[in-house]
Formats: sequence, C-alpha cells, structure tokens
Amino acid sequence: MADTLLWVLPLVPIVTALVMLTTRDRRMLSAIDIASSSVLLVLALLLAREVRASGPRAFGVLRVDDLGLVFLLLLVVLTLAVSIYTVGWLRQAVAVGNMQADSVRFYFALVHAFVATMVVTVLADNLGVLWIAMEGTTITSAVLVGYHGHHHGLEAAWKYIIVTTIGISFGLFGTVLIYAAAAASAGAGAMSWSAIMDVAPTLDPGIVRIGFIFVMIGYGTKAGLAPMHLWLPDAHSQAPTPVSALLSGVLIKCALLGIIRFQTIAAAACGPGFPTTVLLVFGLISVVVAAPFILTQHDIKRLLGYHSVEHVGIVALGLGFGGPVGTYGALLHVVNHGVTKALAFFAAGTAIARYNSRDMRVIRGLLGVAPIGATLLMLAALSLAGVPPFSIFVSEVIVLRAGIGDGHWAAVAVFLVMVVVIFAGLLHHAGSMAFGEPTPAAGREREAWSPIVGMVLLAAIMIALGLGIPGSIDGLLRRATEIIVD
Amino acid sequence: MDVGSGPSLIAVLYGAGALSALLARWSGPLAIRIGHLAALAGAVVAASVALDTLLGDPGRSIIEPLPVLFPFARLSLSIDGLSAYFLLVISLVAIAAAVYGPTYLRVYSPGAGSAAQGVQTFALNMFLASMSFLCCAGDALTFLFCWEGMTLASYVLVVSDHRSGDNERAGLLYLVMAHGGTALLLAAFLALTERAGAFDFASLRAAASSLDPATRTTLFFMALGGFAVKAGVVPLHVWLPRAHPAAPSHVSALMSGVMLKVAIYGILRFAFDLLAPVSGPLPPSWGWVVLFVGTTSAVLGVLYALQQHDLKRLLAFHSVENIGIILIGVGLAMILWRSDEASGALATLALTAALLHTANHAAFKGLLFLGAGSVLARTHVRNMEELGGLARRMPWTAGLFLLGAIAISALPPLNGFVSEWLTFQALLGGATRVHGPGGLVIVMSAAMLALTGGLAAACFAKAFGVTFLGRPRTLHAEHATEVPIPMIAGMAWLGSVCVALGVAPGYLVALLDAPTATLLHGPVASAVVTARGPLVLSTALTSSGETATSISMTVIAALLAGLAVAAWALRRGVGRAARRDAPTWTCGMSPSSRFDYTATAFAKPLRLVFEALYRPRRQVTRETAGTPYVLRRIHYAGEVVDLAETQVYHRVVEEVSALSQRIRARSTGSIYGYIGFVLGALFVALLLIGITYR
Amino acid sequence: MSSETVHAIIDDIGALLLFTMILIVAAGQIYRAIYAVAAQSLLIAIAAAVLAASTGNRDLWVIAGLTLGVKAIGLPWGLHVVVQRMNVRREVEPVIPIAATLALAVAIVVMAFQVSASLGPIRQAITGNALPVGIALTLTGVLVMATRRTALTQMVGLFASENGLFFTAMAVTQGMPLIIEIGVILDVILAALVMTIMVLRVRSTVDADIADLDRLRG
Amino acid sequence: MTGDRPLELVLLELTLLVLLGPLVTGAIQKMKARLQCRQGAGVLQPYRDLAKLLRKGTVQADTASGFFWAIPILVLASTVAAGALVPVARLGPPGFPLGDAVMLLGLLALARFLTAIGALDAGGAFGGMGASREMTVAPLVEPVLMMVVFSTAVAAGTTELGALAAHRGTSWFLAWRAADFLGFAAMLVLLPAETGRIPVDNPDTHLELTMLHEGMLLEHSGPGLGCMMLASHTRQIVTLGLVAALFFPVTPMGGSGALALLLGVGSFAVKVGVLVVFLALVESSYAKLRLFRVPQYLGVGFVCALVALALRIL
Repeated sequence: MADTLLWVLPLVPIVTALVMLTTRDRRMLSAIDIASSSVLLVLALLLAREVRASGPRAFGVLRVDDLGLVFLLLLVVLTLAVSIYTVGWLRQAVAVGNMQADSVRFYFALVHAFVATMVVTVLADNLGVLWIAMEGTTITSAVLVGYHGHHHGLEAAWKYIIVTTIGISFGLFGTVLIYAAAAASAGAGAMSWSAIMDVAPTLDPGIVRIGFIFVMIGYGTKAGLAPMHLWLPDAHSQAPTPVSALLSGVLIKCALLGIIRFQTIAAAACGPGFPTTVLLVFGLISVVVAAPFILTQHDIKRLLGYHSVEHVGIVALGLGFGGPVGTYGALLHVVNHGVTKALAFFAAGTAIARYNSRDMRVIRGLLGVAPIGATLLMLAALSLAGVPPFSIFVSEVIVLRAGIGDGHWAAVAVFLVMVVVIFAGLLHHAGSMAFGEPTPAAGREREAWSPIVGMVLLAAIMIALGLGIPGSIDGLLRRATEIIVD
Repeated sequence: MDVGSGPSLIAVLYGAGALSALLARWSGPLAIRIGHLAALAGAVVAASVALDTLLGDPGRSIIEPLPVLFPFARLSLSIDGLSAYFLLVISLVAIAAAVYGPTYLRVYSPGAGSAAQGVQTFALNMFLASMSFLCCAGDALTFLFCWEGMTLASYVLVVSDHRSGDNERAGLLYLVMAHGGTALLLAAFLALTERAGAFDFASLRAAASSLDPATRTTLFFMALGGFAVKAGVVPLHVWLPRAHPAAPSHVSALMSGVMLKVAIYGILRFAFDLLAPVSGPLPPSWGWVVLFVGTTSAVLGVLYALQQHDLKRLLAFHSVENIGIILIGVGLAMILWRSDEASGALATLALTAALLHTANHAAFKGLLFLGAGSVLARTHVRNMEELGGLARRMPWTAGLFLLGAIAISALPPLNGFVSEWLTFQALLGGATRVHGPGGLVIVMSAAMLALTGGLAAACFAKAFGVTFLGRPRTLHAEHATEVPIPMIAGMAWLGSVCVALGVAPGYLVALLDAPTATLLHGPVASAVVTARGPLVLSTALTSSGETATSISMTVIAALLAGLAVAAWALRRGVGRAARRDAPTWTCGMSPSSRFDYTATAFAKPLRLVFEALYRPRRQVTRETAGTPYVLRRIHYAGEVVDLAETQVYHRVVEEVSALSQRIRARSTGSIYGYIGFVLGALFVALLLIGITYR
Repeated sequence: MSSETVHAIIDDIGALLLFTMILIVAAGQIYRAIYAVAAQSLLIAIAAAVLAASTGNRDLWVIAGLTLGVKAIGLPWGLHVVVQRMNVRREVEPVIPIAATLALAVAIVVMAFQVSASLGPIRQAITGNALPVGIALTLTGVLVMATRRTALTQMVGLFASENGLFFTAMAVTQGMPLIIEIGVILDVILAALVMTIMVLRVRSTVDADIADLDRLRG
Repeated sequence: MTGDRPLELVLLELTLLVLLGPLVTGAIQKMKARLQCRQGAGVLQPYRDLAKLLRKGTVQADTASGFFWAIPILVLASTVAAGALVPVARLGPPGFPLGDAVMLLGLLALARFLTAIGALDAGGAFGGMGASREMTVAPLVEPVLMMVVFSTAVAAGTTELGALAAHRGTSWFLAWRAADFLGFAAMLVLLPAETGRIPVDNPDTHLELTMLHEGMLLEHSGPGLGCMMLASHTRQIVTLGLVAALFFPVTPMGGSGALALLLGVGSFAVKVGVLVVFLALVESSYAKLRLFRVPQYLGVGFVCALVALALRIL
C-alpha cells in the first residue's frame, strides 16, 4: 500500500496541474484546487500512518522516512491553507486587475507544478533526483514570482533565477563530489542516500568535506542563509501572496532538508564536529545580518522576507548546536516557522489589498478597519517575535537550551541580543500598522471570509503547538532526530 | 476547603471570567460585570488558599502536577510560604480592582464599545491568573510562561485605547524592555536546567548547590537584571512612568501595586532559594549591589515624582521609589544573612521589613491609583494644573486619597510608617553589626531613606493640595461630582487595609512566619518582631539579642484619638462665637483660581535645590503691549529631564537606527552584488577548509 | 590504453580547459567568449571519448556525443544567432575592470589547488589535478557571470561553469549514472531557455536592459 | 533617676509640656527684646494671646473644604502626642511600649504635612508659598535629625528616647567623646530650622517672602488659630526636650516620690533654659538666610552628623 502511495503522491499535483489547463472558469478552478490539496493531505496522512506502523519505505528513486515526513506534512498542510486563501485572494486580485482573467488557469497550473516538484524533493532518496527536483522548483517558482508582470516582478524573478541557478550548480558540484567518494565503495547504488548512509563512515573525509561545503553554499542559497540571502527579500516580496507564503513557508524548508541529508553523510564521514560548526557559522551570520534590515524596513513583505532569513538562521543554529535537543528544536522550529510565516504573509496580503500599498507608513489603524485581520496580523507578529503562548517561543527555548548545554555562550549571547532587537523592530512595525487612526487610504469594505478561514486554520495550529506538543508529533520529531543524530 | 483543589479552582474562576468577557461584544455590560465578578471570586479564593498555607506550619509546601503539555518538561505548581504571601498580596489588590473595575469602565468611557471593554476584562482576568500562577510556579517553564503571559496581558491593557499614539509607543517600549528582561531570565533558567537536567525547582536547587561561586554570581546578576527591568529599578525604569498611566486606572493600580512585587518575588526566589549556597553567607557582592540599587531607585524615584504634574505619572514614579525601599530591605537581608552567628535575627528583621513594605505599598499605591482613577473618571483630566477644589465636590475620594497620601509619606498612624520604621531599625542594627566602610554605606542609605520619606511627604502635599484643595481651575474640575458607590467601596477596602496594617501590624507579621522560614531558615518573623505580643513591634538591636526598642502603634493611635477629642473640645472655643465665611485674603484683590499656587510653583524650590540632578530646561516668553514695561501675558514652559532616559536610552535608540540606516543604504540592488556574495562565501569557505585541514 | 596515459591525457585536457577559461575571462568581444566556450565543450567531449574508450563504459560514449552535439555546436550557434538578429551590443561591458577579474581568476585557481592539496597525497594521486581544475572552472564561470553586465555574457559564464562541473563529474567518478547526466544537460537547456524568455519580456515590457534592473534594494 | 515611667507619669509630663510651651516662647521673646535693648512683651504674653484667640469668632475662607476645619485639631493632637515620648521628670523607657525617637520625628512630620495641606486648602498665594517653602526645608532637615538620633542610638543600642536619656544621664559631661560633640553641633545647627527661628525662618514677621511657618497659619482664625499657635509652642518645647534628652547628661540621682519628681522637672527646666538662651542669642545675632542658602547651612549639620556617626561605627 505504501509503495503505491509513494508514487501516487507526486502524481496528484501533476495531474491537477494538467486538469487546470483545461478549464477557464475561476470558480471551477478554485474548487479543483481545494479538492486536490485536501486529497494530497489525506494521502500524506495515510502515508504517515503507514510509515509509523512499518518504518521507512522505498520505491525506485523515492523513499519516505520520518525526516521526510516532517517536511511532507508541513508541505501538504500549507498547500491546503494556500488553496483556501487563494479563493478570496484571487477574486480580489482579478477585480483590482493584478491578475488577468485568462492567465488564472496558468497560475493554478504553475502552483501545482511547484507543489509537485516540492513533493518530489521531500521524498527523493536519490541525490541526483533531489537536485533535479530542486532545479524544477526554481524554474516553476521563478515564473510565479514574475507573474504580476510589472517591472519589480520581472526584476525579482530575474535575480531569483540567476542566483539560485548558480547556487544549485554548486549544489550539484557538491553532490558529484560526494557521489565520487561513495562510488569507490558503494558501487552502482552510490546515488541513493540510504545506500551512502550505510557506507558513509568509510568515505574519504577530504572529498566529503569539500563536497559538503559546496552543498552547504548551494542549498544554502536556495534556503536563504546569509550571505547568500540577498535574492530572498526581492523574490518573496514581489511574488503574489499565496506564492510567497509557499516560498517562505515550504520551499526554504525543502532546501534545508537537502542540507540535513548531506549533513548526516558528512557527520558520519568526517565526524559530527565539522558540519555542526559550518551550520553554526552560517546560522549566526543569518541571525545577525537580518537585524538592521528589519529595523529600518518600510515594505511589509520585504520585512517578512528578511525575517525568514533570521528564522532560517535559527534553524541552522539549532542544527549547529547539534545533539538530540538542538536537532529536535531545529525540526520543531521548521514546522513552527512554516505555519507562522504563512499566516504572517496571508495577514500582510489582506492588509496590502485593503490599503493597496505595501508601505507600512501608509497602513495605519488596521484594527479600526479590519479587526479580525488586524488581530491575526498582531498574533502572527507576536508569534514570530517569539512570545510564549505561541509555538516559536517553545522551539527557541529548546534551541537555546541546546546552545547553553554545549557551552556555546558567545553564540547564545549573540542569538539572544539579536532576538530582542528583531522583536523590537517587528513589534514597532506591527504596532504602528494595527493601532492609531485609520488613514483615508484604508478600504472600508467587509473582510472576505475565505482568507479569514485560511488564516484562522493556521492560527489554530500555531497556538495549539504553542500550548503543548501532541504525542504523535512529538514521536515523529523524536524519530526524525534519531535519523540525523543517532 | 482542602488546599489541593485551590489552584485549580482559581484557574477555573479566572478562566470563566475571561471567557465571559469575550461575550461582551454581544451581551454588552452584563458580560463585563460577570467578568469582573469572576475575577473577584478568583481573588477571594486565592486569598483563602494563601491564608490557609500561611497559617499552616511554615515549612509545608503543596506540590500539584499540571497536565503534561511538553514532553521534555514536567509542569507543576508548588505553593510554599513565600508564594502564598505574594499570592495574598496579589489577591488583596485584585479584590479592590475587581470591585472598582466595571463602574470605572462605565463612567470613564461611556461611549466606548462593549467589545473594547470586553477585551480589557479578558486581559484583566488573564493578567490576574498569570500573576497568581507565577507566584505558585513549581518549575522554570511554568514560571516563564506565566511571566510572559503577564507581560502580554498587561501590554494588551496598556494599549487598550489605541486611538492615542503615545499609548501605543508606551506599550511598545514596555514590551521590548520586558522581553529584554525575559531573555536574560531565560538564559539564567536554561543554564540551571541544563545542569539539573530537569525544569522543576527542586532539581534546580540541587544543581545550584554544586555551582562554583563565579557562575553562581553571574547567574544571579543575570536573573537580577531580568527582574530589575520588570521591577522598574532606576536605570531600567523608563517604561514604567509611560506604561502604567496608559492602562485603565484599576489596572494601573494592579500593575503598580502588584506586578512590580512579582519581580521582587523573583529576586527573593533566586537569591535565597534557588541560587543560595547550602551553608554559609551569600556572596557579598549580591547584597551590596541590591542595597545600592535600592537606595538610588528610592531617591531618584521620588525626585522625579516631585516634578511630575500628571497625577498617574507621579504615582508611577512613586512606585519606583517604593520598590527601591523594598530592595533596601532585601539587600540588607542578603548582607546580614548568616554573616555571623548572632545576625540571624537582624536578617529576619530586614526581610520582614521588606515583605511588610510589599504589602503596605500594594495597599496604599492601589488606593492612590484608584483615587486618581476616580478623579480621571469624572474630569477626564490627568494634569493637576487643570484640577483643584475637588475636595468639596468629591469628599469621599478626597478623604481616601488623603489617607493614601499620609500612608505613602510614611507618617505615623498608618502602615507606611510601620515598614519604614522596621527598615530604619534593620539599617541601624546592620550598621552596628557590619564594621568598617560597609557600615557607613548602610548609614548613608538610612539617611537617603529619611530624605525619601521627607520628599514623598512634600510630593503628596503638592499632589493632594493642588488637585483636591483650593479653587477649581477649569470647568472640568468645576463640574466634577462624586463617583458611584462601587468605586468608593473599592477604595474604602484598600483604605481600611491601610488603617488596619497601620494600627495593628502585629497580626500581619504573624503571616510572615512562613516566608521568612522558607527563605532564611533562621528565627521566624514573629519571634523577632512581635516578641512582646501582637500589638507591640520590637527589634533585637543589642548583640545579646533581647528586644531593645519596642513601639506600639496601637497605643499611639489610641493616644492620638484621645488627644484629638481634647483638641476638638479646645477648637470649639470657650463661648459660642460667631462663624462667618469671607474670601481668602489676597492683599485686597478679589481672589480667583489664578491666585492659587500651581504644582510647578510648589515644586520650584526643590527643583532649584536639586538642580544638578534635574537639569531643568525652561522657556519664558513675554507678550508686551508696546512698551517692554507693560506686560500683557507671560508664557512659562518648564521641563525636567529624566537623566537615565536621555543619557542612555535616547542615545542607544539613535545609534542603532543610524547604524541600520547606513547598512541598509549601502546594500545595492544590483544582481552582481548578489552573485558576488554567493561566490565570495564559497571562496572564503573553501579557503578556510584548505587552511584548517592542511 | 593504460590508466597512466589516460590520466596524462585528462591532466593535459584539464590544463587546456584552464587556458580556455582564461580566454573567456579576458574576452573583450562576445564572439570571442562564445568561441572559447565552444572550444571548452569540444575539449570535454574529447575527454569523455577518451574515458569511454579506456573504461569501455557505453554511457560515456552517449555523453560525449551529446556534449559535442548540444554544447559544442548547438548552444554556441544559438547564441550566435541571438547576437546577430537581436543587435546586441558587441563589446562586453564589464562591471569591474578585466584586469581585476583576471587577478580574481588567478586567486580562485590558487585556492583550488590549495584545497585539493588538503586532500592528502594518496587521494590526490587518484584524481590527479581533475578536481582542482573542476573547482577552478566552476568558480571562474560564476566570476564571469558576476562581472559582466549583459545577459548574454552571463549565459556564457553559466555554460562555462556547467562545463567545469561536467568535467569534474566525468574525471573524478569515471562517469555518473546516465539519467543524472541527461537530467543535468536538460536543466542547463531549460535554464537558458527561461533566461532568454525573461530577457525578451524585460526588453519588451520595460525596454531596459538587464543591467540596470536594481530598483529593489535595502 | 532611671526606672520605667508608668502611664500617669507620662500623662503628667504631657500636660506639663503643653503648659510650659508658651512660657518658653515668652522667655525667648523676652530675652531677644532684652538683647535688643527694648522692653519687649511680658513672659506670659503667649498665654494671653491664646486666651484671647479661644474666645474670638472664626472667619473661614469661602473656598476651604471640610478638611480645613479639622486641620488644627489633628495638628495639635499629633504634636502633643509627640510630647508624650519626651522624658521630662524621670529618665528611662516608659513602663508600657509607646514609641521612640523615629516615632517622634514621624509625628512632627505628620503635623507639618497637615499644616501644609491646610495652607493649600484656603487657596491663596501666601498659603501655597508658605507650604511650598516649608516642604522644601523639611525633607532636608529630616535626614540630618535621623542621623543625629542614630549617632547616639548606636552607642546606647536602642532608639527609645527614655533609654537614650538614661544611657546619657549616667555619664557626666566630661565623658563626652568627639562623636558626641559633633552630634551636638549638628543638633545646634538644626534647632533654628526645626523650631522655625531666625537663620532659616523668621517667626516675628508677616512679610510673605520671609515667613515659612507663619505663612501657613494666615488663613486660620479664632480657636483654630489658637490651636495652631499652641501646637507650634508645643512643637518647640518637644524639640528642646529631644535635644535635652539626647545630649544633656546633668541629671540629679534620687529615688521615686514627689521630691524626685520636682528635682527631675527642675533639671529639665534648667536644660531647656540653656537652649532658650542659645536660641535667643542666635536670633538676635544672625540675619535670615535666603531660602536657597538654607540647603548649604543644613549641609554643615549633615556633615557633622555623618562624621559623628562614622566615628561611632568605624
């Protein structure tokens, strides 16, 4: 049963993408969109139950283990939320003229192609397939980023394509080197991750070290780790809201999954010390680099883009601190940040639609005009800033605990200072938007229901994860951590 | 009622209050009243739980595990003597606020939608719940959750009427500083949990016992930093005078009266319980730093309060002063604890003084803020210069405000004097016990404490005189009327607490046995302070330990009452002489409200005396009619600068924003930069690999 | 053919590849750059052929043919047509002076050899200098992309970097699995296609060249 | 003689203080007049003023609130209560726990606080000015007074005034050490400030700019003013009693009984007499200081008190 699930999962979005091309009617397209996302979710849950029952399953180049499952579940949940959100958002976008009526079906097709490539990335066992799927995500999302067609959109898409393609080619170079090291002992199956993992301790540390550096830079560019992060704010701010939610919420995480895959190999080959130090350095740079841009930012989506850089940095820090606690914290942070960042982008999207301006100085008094939207925006901002009742605080505490445990006092100190500084910046912006007198530019119409439903779904998950980690998710995260650290 | 079910009952009540408040949007004022009623019930139950623990045997503490939320941490509540006492203090003021709240919201903002008031009531219940459970937290994670929950709830309350810009800025500054404090706290707790392997306090205590002195001191100062931000100690007090006035008055009463005390609870829990060495005295640096910080906070707090003309800002600055006084007591207790075999009684005396002042301050500060709230509810004006003559129009509020003013200025018959007297005795005892320069420092802080008492009296003479007495200066004051009964009831409850603690403090000291036992493990509070019966306060000064000085507040109160009756007879005069009213004598001119002494004028001499600290800036413009000798109007604008704020905070904020502006300006948008960075990163990484693994 | 001679040939081809890389960096005219890339692809096709002959691995023959067909002839011809019909400016506008780029290229080569030296003597013997050459080619290709203004020269840089990658894959592992190689080539073509579409759309909608697209900053 | 003072003795001393208060003021005024070579009013003049005032009618400001009427009562009560803490006839702590020096200073501060409130209530400029100036000097005086009390308390081990006097009473004048001299000097600096006399405040004038204590009494009239005047006389003698208890060692030894009481009161009268002469001399030989020079003047007192305390502790 699991094997059929494995190859059906990527097929579902591909088939939907093709079906999307056939119809023009917007209502029908949204219906198909939601239907396929819910089917995807159900299949993923079935797969999860299957894996929990009988351990990792492989089928050809695809393989699903607990680590992949964490990212798969995050992907399917966010896809469902995005499709719910898109219903209301699309009606408004077409009305305003941001989106031409006839290009809607291409938009949906591209989104589902994008989701398909991400599913393959998450399930890929063969490192080559992983790379090709990564390249696929770049191309589909590049077109989506530039979908609005105006000057900024094209510029963002152009930069996105060039920088990530270079990054990916470095990634490929690293994969080649690791394959070369593995080919000597593993023979034909050298490209499959599980095969390499079995033979990893015997690999030549020199080659693997260089390979890991190339992969770290390559997939790090895709993940938005500093100093390769400069494309991220442009791409995430110019893309349409649902796409930027997917980009920030899931795509970054898939790149991180790539890094984690290679980290396990490098840890086995040249000792855990090397990859954790590299991750620690990149994590710290990302957390530090994001701060000044968050403090003096005026564009709300760019603010959220830079904030994603900071949170990727935190995940890298978690992995860098290493050990069962640090890795557990990093994986939890991946899930938390994915959910919260998507909610933040949705709330920001509705705010921008209402004021049809991206500048935070224009968006004022949102609480007066759109109370539900404003409260959700404040909830997301507070959660992103790491305030307790929400989930991100829990994962930050675990990462901090790991940091203090291994005595990385300097890194912990920098991390704490930066978290407080960015907390101040984020709250200042969120507060200035939510409170105060609404400016005349504010649209007074009622709030559409579908974006609210999508946002409330994510907010519920966020608060639930904040108040307590349910047993099943905790078990999943624990088993995933064992794969990485064992 | 067995204590075990107490905490869960408190949680249920506050939760019910919070949920019912949320229905306010549809059911209007009824839901708000229910919300406050539930809060009242919760507070009463909490008070009974606290009393029950305090009056039981001191050593006992109830451990109650909470449902398992997080796999890696066992959440639990543990109520020992210290937490019970602070729970009692919280419930004390919570009862008054719950009674006072609904009518205040109705009177102060009749127009405001019930939804906004619903949110306020929800946040109030959450605020009370998180504070109560913070004091009974049994492990680090519950402590941190309640700590930030308290900050968040109070943030929502501070920005509750978000129409005015500075409320929002005040809220932001408060949240950021509180978060900074929590970050420090988080680091301190995590360092301990890392060694202990678990989150609950018992294992933390065990882990802390094996700490080497250096880490123990760094951990303590990190925790102290975190708590000092929340307690509003001088260098970190900047958020307090902005945040407290922004909240609705009954919430300001809670924030000033009680929230600051929770930070004191944290300091005590860390200093004497978690980080205390198993045997032998605390590291000396702890006590001296806390004493020094307490003294500076006391003096600077009252000095800045003197120059404020906004009633609620003045009260907020006074909170800084009173926290300073409490910290003087705590610091002294830290210095004297186990310093030598005979100093146990003195340490207990110092700690009793601090804990007593915690309760006293909660009572009279709550009363004063509720009084200011009543004035605000009727006149919608906070600036004293626009009030005046309210005593004739609001007799009850004026009377109770005067009661609070006398209490806060530490004048005899009331509770302020009791805790200040005990602090003086502890300071005197400490000075004799600690020889060498340390004794002189203790003596200096005693002098500063006396100065603070005097300045507080001056400040409240101004506050009460200018606000309530003389002629009404504006129409707002002219048309003020007395506030409805529930508001007076809230104030009267706290007023009666002040009088009771003032006249018969012995009974509260009995409640202090449990906290002093859990913390100091030395002679219990009642053994030292009320050795000669509940109505007599005595202190052990001489080395032989027997009680040297003892006073009886009850006898003094009786004496005052008797003499007042005699003076009243004298005041009636011998014959039935006539009594008539005449305008006040103003050298023959017909008196108007412009003749009255304004707050600025009242505080001017002191502003000149303490000029170095205030650095007053003033700007006088003269409007002349033709010749310079005919003045039509003089406009005076004076402003006092808060040193800590201008020197430290403004400079830091400007520095950070300028730096980030420069960085942002330099980031080019060109794609070459982007590729260059990627290439550069790879080049440097490979270079480092080549070098390190040669 | 014995393995030592194969190693010798691979090392010589590596040296030649380095030389063509210097040509690309130093190219002032676009045509010169295109021809250099074509030469590079040709050399790699020869290396693939040599390796195929020595190891008898049939896939390598397919790869050699593909490289020759697509990369040595197809893409340069495509670029040539684009340059002619789209009246793209002939000279290459560098962002930083060519001398500086050359200095950086030398630094990259030195670093590449320093890194491979860190592998330890035995490992170095097996791969010969294929690894350092591969690293140098890839990084210099990206350097060209980073320091040239027009979109076309950036594509040339991309192809050069892909060539470097291809050469390493073949030399170090004696032939990657076929589907991976095919996948890589497909990706390069697809990336080039999307880039040309973007260039055309930017030119048509905004009539600005790729170079001054730097409105999004900070 | 030492031994505890039962309740009746304390009440007796209390009434004695209240009755002797105006006499002390009368004596000071008489001595000042003599020093200025003029006749001056009789020593019993303050009693006549009080009697007159108690019979007169009251003219009250129309804007004053209910508090104004009660202020004289509370001020008089708290000042007289402070008197109960001063040992007059017999030294030694009272039989039942009553209060100590800090309580005495607190009661005097309460009286001053209520007077200031009363001054502001009438709503004129002079009341406000008097209150503001009084409340400027008061916080500067209190710490110094506290330091002086502490310097003797450290030696005696208690702050209870009777015990302090008993401890002082036994040692003859020559047993004074440097700390006692400095403490006494500080006290002498403070005395004019506490009793509202020349260098700090001018009791005889009605010129708004110079009067501190008087400014607050302007609006009171009739029996109210009488009570306020009586309170200020009592305050003066209580302060003198405090100084006598803290510093003057001359106390005849003797058992209990009427004779001993008379001896005790006599020695108290002599001590107060010495201080009266000092006050009169100071009043007639110095000019009033400008208000903003007073902190400097009190600074001298503060330094003396601090050094006295330092000598005791180090």
